[in-house]
Amino acid sequence: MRQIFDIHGGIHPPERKDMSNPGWVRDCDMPSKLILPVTQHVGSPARPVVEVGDIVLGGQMIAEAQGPVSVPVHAPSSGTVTAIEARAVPHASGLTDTCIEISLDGRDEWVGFEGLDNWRDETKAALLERVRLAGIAGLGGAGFPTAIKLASDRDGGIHTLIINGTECEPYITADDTVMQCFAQQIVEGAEILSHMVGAETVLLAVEDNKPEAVDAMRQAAEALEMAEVVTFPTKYPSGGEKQLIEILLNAQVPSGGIPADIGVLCQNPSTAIAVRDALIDGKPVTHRITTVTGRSLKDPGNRRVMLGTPIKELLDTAGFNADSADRVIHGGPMMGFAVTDLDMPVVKITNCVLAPTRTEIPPPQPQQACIRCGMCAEACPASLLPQQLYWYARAKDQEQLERHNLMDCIECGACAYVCPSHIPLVQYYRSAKGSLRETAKEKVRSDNSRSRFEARQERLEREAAEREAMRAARKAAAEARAQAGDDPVQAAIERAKAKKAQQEAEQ
Amino acid sequence: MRVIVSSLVGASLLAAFAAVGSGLVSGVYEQTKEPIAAAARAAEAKQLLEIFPHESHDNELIDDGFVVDAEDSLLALREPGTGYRARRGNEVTGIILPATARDGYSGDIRLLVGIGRDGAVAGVRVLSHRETPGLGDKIELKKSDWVLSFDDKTLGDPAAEKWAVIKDGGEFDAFTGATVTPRAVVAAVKSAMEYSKNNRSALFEIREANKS
Amino acid sequence: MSTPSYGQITHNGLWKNNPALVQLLGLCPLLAVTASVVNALGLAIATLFVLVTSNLCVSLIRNVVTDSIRLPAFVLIIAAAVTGTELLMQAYAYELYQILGIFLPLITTNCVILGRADAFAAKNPLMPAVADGVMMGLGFGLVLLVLGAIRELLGTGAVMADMDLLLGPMAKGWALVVASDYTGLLLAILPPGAFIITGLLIAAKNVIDARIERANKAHVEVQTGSKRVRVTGEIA
Amino acid sequence: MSLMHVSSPHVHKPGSSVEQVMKQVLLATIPGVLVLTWFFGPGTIINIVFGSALALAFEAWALWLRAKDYKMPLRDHSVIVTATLLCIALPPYAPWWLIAVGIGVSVLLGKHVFGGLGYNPFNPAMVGYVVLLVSFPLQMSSWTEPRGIGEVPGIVDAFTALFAASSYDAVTAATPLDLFRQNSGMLFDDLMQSKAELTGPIAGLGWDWVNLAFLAGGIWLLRQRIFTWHAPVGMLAALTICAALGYDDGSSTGGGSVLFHLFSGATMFGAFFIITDPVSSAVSNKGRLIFGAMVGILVYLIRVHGNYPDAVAFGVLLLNFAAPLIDQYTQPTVYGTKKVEADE
Amino acid sequence: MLGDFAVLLIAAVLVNNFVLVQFLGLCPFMGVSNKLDTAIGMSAATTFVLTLASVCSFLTYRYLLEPLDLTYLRTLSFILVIAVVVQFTEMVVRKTSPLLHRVLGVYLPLITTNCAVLGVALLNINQAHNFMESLIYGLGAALGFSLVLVLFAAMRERLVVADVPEPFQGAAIGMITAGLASLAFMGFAGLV
Amino acid sequence: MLDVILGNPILLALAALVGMAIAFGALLGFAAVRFEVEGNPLSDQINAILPQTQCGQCGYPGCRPYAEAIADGDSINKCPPGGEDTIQALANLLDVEPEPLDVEHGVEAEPTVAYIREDECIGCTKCIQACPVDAILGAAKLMHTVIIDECTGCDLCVEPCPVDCIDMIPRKGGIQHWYWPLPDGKTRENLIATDRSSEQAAA
Ligand SMILES: Cc1cc2nc3c(=O)[nH]c(=O)nc-3n(C[C@H](O)[C@H](O)[C@H](O)COP(=O)(O)O)c2cc1C
Ligand SMILES: Cc1cc2nc3c(=O)[nH]c(=O)nc-3n(C[C@H](O)[C@H](O)[C@H](O)COP(=O)(O)O)c2cc1C
Ligand SMILES: Cc1cc2nc3c(=O)[nH]c(=O)nc-3n(C[C@H](O)[C@H](O)[C@H](O)COP(=O)(O)O)c2cc1C
Ligand SMILES: Cc1cc2nc3c(=O)[nH]c(=O)nc-3n(C[C@H](O)[C@H](O)[C@H](O)CO)c2cc1C
Ligand code: SF4
Ligand code: SF4
Ligand code: SF4
Ligand code: SF4
Ligand code: FES
Repeated sequence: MRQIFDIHGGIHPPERKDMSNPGWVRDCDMPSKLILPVTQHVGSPARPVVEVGDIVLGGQMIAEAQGPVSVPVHAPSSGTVTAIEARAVPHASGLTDTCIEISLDGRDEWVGFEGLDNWRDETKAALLERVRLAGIAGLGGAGFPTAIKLASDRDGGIHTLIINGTECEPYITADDTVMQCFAQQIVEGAEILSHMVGAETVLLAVEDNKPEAVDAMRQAAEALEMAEVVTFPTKYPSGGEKQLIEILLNAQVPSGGIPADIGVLCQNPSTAIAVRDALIDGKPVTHRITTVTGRSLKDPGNRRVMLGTPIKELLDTAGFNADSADRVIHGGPMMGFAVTDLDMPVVKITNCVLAPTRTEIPPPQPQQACIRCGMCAEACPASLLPQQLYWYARAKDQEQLERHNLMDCIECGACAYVCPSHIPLVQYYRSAKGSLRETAKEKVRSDNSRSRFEARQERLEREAAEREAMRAARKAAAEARAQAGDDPVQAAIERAKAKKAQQEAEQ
Repeated sequence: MRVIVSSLVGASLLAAFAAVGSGLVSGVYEQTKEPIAAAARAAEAKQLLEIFPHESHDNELIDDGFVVDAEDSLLALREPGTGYRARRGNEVTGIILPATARDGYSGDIRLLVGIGRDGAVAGVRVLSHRETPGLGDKIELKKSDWVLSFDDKTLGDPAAEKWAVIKDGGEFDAFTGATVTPRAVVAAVKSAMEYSKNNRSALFEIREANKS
Repeated sequence: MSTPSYGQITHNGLWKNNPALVQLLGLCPLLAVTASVVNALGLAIATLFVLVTSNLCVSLIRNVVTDSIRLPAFVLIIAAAVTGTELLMQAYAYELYQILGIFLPLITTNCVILGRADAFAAKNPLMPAVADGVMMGLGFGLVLLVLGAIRELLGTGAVMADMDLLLGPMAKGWALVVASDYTGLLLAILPPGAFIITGLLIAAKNVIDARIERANKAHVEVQTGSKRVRVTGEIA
Repeated sequence: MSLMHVSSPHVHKPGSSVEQVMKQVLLATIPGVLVLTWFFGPGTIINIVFGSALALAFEAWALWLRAKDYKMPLRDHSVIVTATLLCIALPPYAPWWLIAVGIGVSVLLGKHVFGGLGYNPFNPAMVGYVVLLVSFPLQMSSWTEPRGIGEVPGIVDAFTALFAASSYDAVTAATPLDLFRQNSGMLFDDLMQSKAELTGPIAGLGWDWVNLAFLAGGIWLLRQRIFTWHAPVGMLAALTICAALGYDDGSSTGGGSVLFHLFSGATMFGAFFIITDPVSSAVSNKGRLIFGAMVGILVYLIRVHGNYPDAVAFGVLLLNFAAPLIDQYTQPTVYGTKKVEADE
Repeated sequence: MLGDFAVLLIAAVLVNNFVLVQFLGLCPFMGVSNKLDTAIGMSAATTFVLTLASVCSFLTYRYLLEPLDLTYLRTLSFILVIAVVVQFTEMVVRKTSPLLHRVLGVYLPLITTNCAVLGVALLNINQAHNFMESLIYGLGAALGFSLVLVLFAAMRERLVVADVPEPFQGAAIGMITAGLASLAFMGFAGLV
Repeated sequence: MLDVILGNPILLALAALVGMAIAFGALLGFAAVRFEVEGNPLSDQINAILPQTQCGQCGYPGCRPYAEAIADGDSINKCPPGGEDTIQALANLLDVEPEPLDVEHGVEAEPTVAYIREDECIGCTKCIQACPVDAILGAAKLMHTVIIDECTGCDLCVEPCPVDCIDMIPRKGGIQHWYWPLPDGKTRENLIATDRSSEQAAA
């Protein structure tokens, strides 16, 4: 058995995972239309390559990656593009963003895929290109383009690949289900991933509250020698990659760094499957397994959903009772965001749609003053001082926020969970982080403006000086001509040159 | 060059102000010299005069001081102090002794103890103390007339064992909740009385020559 | 800087820019000697006198001093005035002189005085400078007295005890016993009380100011953006 | 259906509220209060009841003045904790006005001028206590004799003491710390034998039991995770070390024994109920350790060398004043920053 | 000997703290305590000036005024010495550390009118300190000032976010906080 | 001479103080020259805080002149593009009380960038001359374009344009720039429990 380690803080919220019956997947009914945002990942938006009226097939690329940190979008089924416009997208802001709407024809016709028979023979660059073209962005929740992650090579390379099957958030059982149903594919994916980054160890990390998933993974892992299934006690947020790394390896990702800095790569089981499908079958990401749960639903469970399916249709297939709910959460109850528009679609990062009843997850209690009890600090997995961060966020004291390592907050919400004063701490941190980032951006901008302004001032002065010199030269030339000497023009030019040189020297 | 000019200008201007300022001040000083001296003497004599009022003597108490050295454990002085004599004609009618009570609640309590020729207390005053305001500070005449309770007491009346606060079986009052301070003062006055008794001849029978 | 009117000077000194409550200058004597009215009055008079004298002198010489010796020169003037006052008080109110202790010579460093010398007298003609001195002195003195009265009352249950120290025997009976059987709130006359009561006074002033402001909330139209200049000059 | 736009997390720990925390603190004082009642009679309980009522009234008034909602803050019980802790520290049978002034100062000057719950930099109960101590030293040092239930004043006496003008003089006696402070020239052991008040099993009649009871309540709070061990352990350890270093086999000028310091006066009460006030102490665990230790050192110094018989209140206020600076320099090592430092 | 100095130092820093117990140097204490960094700068400047002034004025008194019997001119000459020391310091700081200079702003010249400086000079005379004692006393006074200034500044940074009632915001709450700190310092009474 | 001085207390006092004064005056006069400083490096630090929009709303031709004015004691509340945040930062740097923005210089607004409607542009180059940071590309008679990343949003180019083809459009917006606002206690969800008035407002 591998030794495991403990992390600071952490909490034990009620799990409520049985509700969605892990281990069983059903296909979601085909919706009448799909709404596909061009940004379903971290990075720059993809650029639509179809136009309204175009007919598309399943698996066809409808938006291409734009810039290095970006991934393409593919149509999950066949139909007609009926709109390319701003729609509500799954994002904490509740704002709209460009989406491609496809009215499905119900025939579900697909383009042909071409898999790799022997991916071991390909170069790493070719494999990465395939991962990129398949539109894979982390399916664990963050949505970071996987190709970039696989490509980032730090000194020393990657020695350990972690497949993050922790799933520490309450309610969600998508990864649990994936691990029970597709353990073999996960291990295949892990093998590919470890081959791509050159890892020697593959750790399949599962929390000890998923015994079936552990069994399934153990069995599948026998096929891969360097793979090992590791279990560890249930505690939120063990699934955060930094925390998981500490639990498994007793090492910490340096502040501001990424796991690759210490030779670790962390991927979600679904991401591993997506990579496997992209290489072996040549299939892009068009569907995902999503937990649909909460007491407002008659029939909760895990569904295989087409990306772009409006959340409302997904909920309706599960028997949604809108009257008993006053919020619907995209993601889990700890880190997910509240949905403000049920028309927003399921996207690559949608691992869960949670529709609790009002009594199940009551509305937030009124916020009271912080009594500095320190319970938040006891719960914080990053060993931060949440109460100080809160204090300085209110004071907008950026210096102190940086000094107190605000940027190392992983927004897990453990602090807000335990806070007896019901303070929405995480919102304070998100806001403060946003303004910190903005300040940094503005700083770059204003430094740039300053140098351009000063360059321009200098140029204007120089031009003025030159004009002045020219005028003086003309005048001198005229005078010289009046005096009528030999070759007065030449003399005047000499004088003007001398003067100009002098003026420049003075500057 | 600039340095020199600047320095010279600075120096001369400042000097001018200093001259005017100090000139004015020393003018005032010369004018007030005498009133100040008088006022200072009067202030110093005031407490002594409270113990021995003008009527009781014909000398200037403040000019009739003598040195009491710190050796004697009865007075418990930390450093040599000054005592005073009141006299009428050639007779010493009373003395004022400095005394210190070292076991007050916080820090030393410095006292003046006036003793008449008849051996009775003529008056006790507190010069300085650091007792708690509101508790021990009632030994100040300003706050309470407790110190007057020593007046006319002698070493025999009350008897030696009665020179104590009531709580300890004596006959002096203590303040509610603050026994320590009066206890210390009573003991110090008693010791001063004893000192006076022990040195009676030296204190009361002094020839003109030893004066001052 | 244009010379303000006498009305402005008065309003400034007594209320709007009160040295003690608003500028927070001269705090040390303000807190140290206000345990009783008599101390406060003694210091108030001394400060007023010094303030007027120094403003007068500084205004007189304001065009003579060079920058490098400005401060020492002003300070010298003030110190001379203070020493004079000190000597006079020593001669004619000796006991009070003893009570005020080092806070009498410390008037020299009362920031109000140097502050006014530097900020006002050095920039204004004689009469306004003197007026400023009087008003600032009064404003400061008033706060001293109020603070002294409050502290004495809370601490001892009486006000104006021992006025004879300053005003001679005729003031002996002036003490006003408000509550005779009163267990003094000693805090008021101890250092912490000085701070706290001053804080409460400032808060009280803020409350009054807020009331006044609400009462005459005359709306002044300001034109937004009216002071913009062109950065890039004339466009050809 | 209206959809809420709120930030995560969406769930909250069941039953975790300020009210709950404060209730537990109140519960934890019960053993101590019972022992106090056993030895001194019902004075303390009456103080607490009277004080809490006043405190609620003051709090409501302050909130009303500040145009705040007064229902919620009144329900959070924090002001009752303040009142209870202050009243435990007051001598039993204190006159009503003493309690009123103390509570008024605590709630208004200690808490509401700074903005109320959570904003006060100084411990309100201790502000009230110290203001009373310097203003009314007489009333504040009038502790009754610890006699044991049956011999102590009854309820009627207690009410008389509260509202009749005279304080309960007849039975007042110096506390062990008073006697210790005034010890003039007695060997420590002799001192401990000299007076009835001092002949308890450890540190004076009654007082050791009082301290043990507060210790028990404190340990329960610790187990309830209301606070961490750092501040109390810091204080007790520092006090122990100081007392051990200062103990010279009980000479007349020495500092008194370790047990004497640990179990007399307000040591345990202070260590578990006062310096643990979350609002006014340091925030990090390291900071709280330092906070506690400094209080311990100050308590020892002031008890042995200072003017006041007990010093928990002063020690706490002094460290309250220092807490923000302590916070500046005692941040815990954040995840991911340790390695980096080691590299540099 | 060394013990005496230690006692003098502790007395000056804690028991008779210049600011909170003796009421000296309050203006900069209230004025320059909004930010910890500034307070630290001010502390350094004051410590330097105070110690130097304490010693210089002692020398002036002992070797100039006393021999000439001009002790009544002490205020005048001390303030002159102090003003010059401060002014000189100011010029040097302006040249060497512009930020410190701007940050201390009006306060460097105001150190002249910081009564702690003249106060320490006068108290040295009142308490008949010798040269070493003057030095220690000046240093102690300055350290006491710096200690409470820095603590107070850290606390005021915290008070910025507190929900202080409107009329109390700013100077009033500062005064009250200082009052409570002064209350706490009463605990040191009698320590030495 | 010496006798006379020593004999007369007033003269003695005069002499002593004048002596001191001369010495000190000389020292200060010397120092005034020796430690003279030119310029004020502080203005660099102030300039670093100003937003560099170079719009002139402060009443100075550009940010640096205003920075210099602040270093010389001008008030810190005259820069509308910087808004409250800049005022706060300046107040922190200079350790003064922050004041509200002086509306006579303008009001704080969303940052914008210039956008030239290219089909209307006649290529007169006036906007190029007006732009303080050379953010407009183009030559005479050719259509001009704004380099969005360089444009500070000062709007100085808008007025000179003879055909009004320049629009100022918001620079931020959309989900790329969005972040959570601070909980403000105004919405029911973020109600601050202790605020009576806001609860009534919400009810
Ligand atoms: C702004 C940003 C930049 C990142 N840059 C890299 C990178 O250069 N290389 C890499 O492998 N991962 C990078 N990541 C991905 C992180 O290492 C991490 O895997 C991802 O954020 C998902 O983790 P989480 O869900 O725990 O946040 C980046 C993530 C973010 C948000
Ligand atoms: C608090 C927290 C909890 C997380 N829990 C999980 C989890 O249970 N499973 C998971 O795959 N990713 C989880 N993540 C995301 C991981 O940190 C990381 O982004 C992910 O494993 C990277 O894999 P991917 O790029 O394949 O999505 C969590 C992140 C945070 C901040
Ligand atoms: C803060 C404080 C200050 C005290 N100050 C004094 C004091 O100055 N003088 C004094 O005699 N007792 C003082 N006491 C009281 C003593 O500690 C002790 O209680 C008292 O002397 C016992 O006297 P009793 O027998 O009159 O009750 C003070 C007590 C406290 C708590
Ligand atoms: C463990 C604990 C200890 C407390 N101790 C005190 C205390 O010593 N004094 C006090 O006034 N309030 C105390 N409180 C209550 C509360 O924190 C106090 O009312 C706030 O300081 C008021 O803002 C305590 C609360 C807790 C949870
Ligand atoms: S848990 Fe809440 S109340 Fe406690 S310290 Fe943290 S933020 Fe403050
Ligand atoms: S949200 Fe941030 S501060 Fe809160 S517990 Fe998680 S990491 Fe710590
Ligand atoms: S108003 Fe405009 S020019 Fe002036 S400082 Fe601000 S951005 Fe710069
Ligand atoms: S393009 Fe226009 S708005 Fe943008 S910086 Fe240039 S002049 Fe200003
Ligand atoms: S009056 Fe003392 S520093 Fe201003």
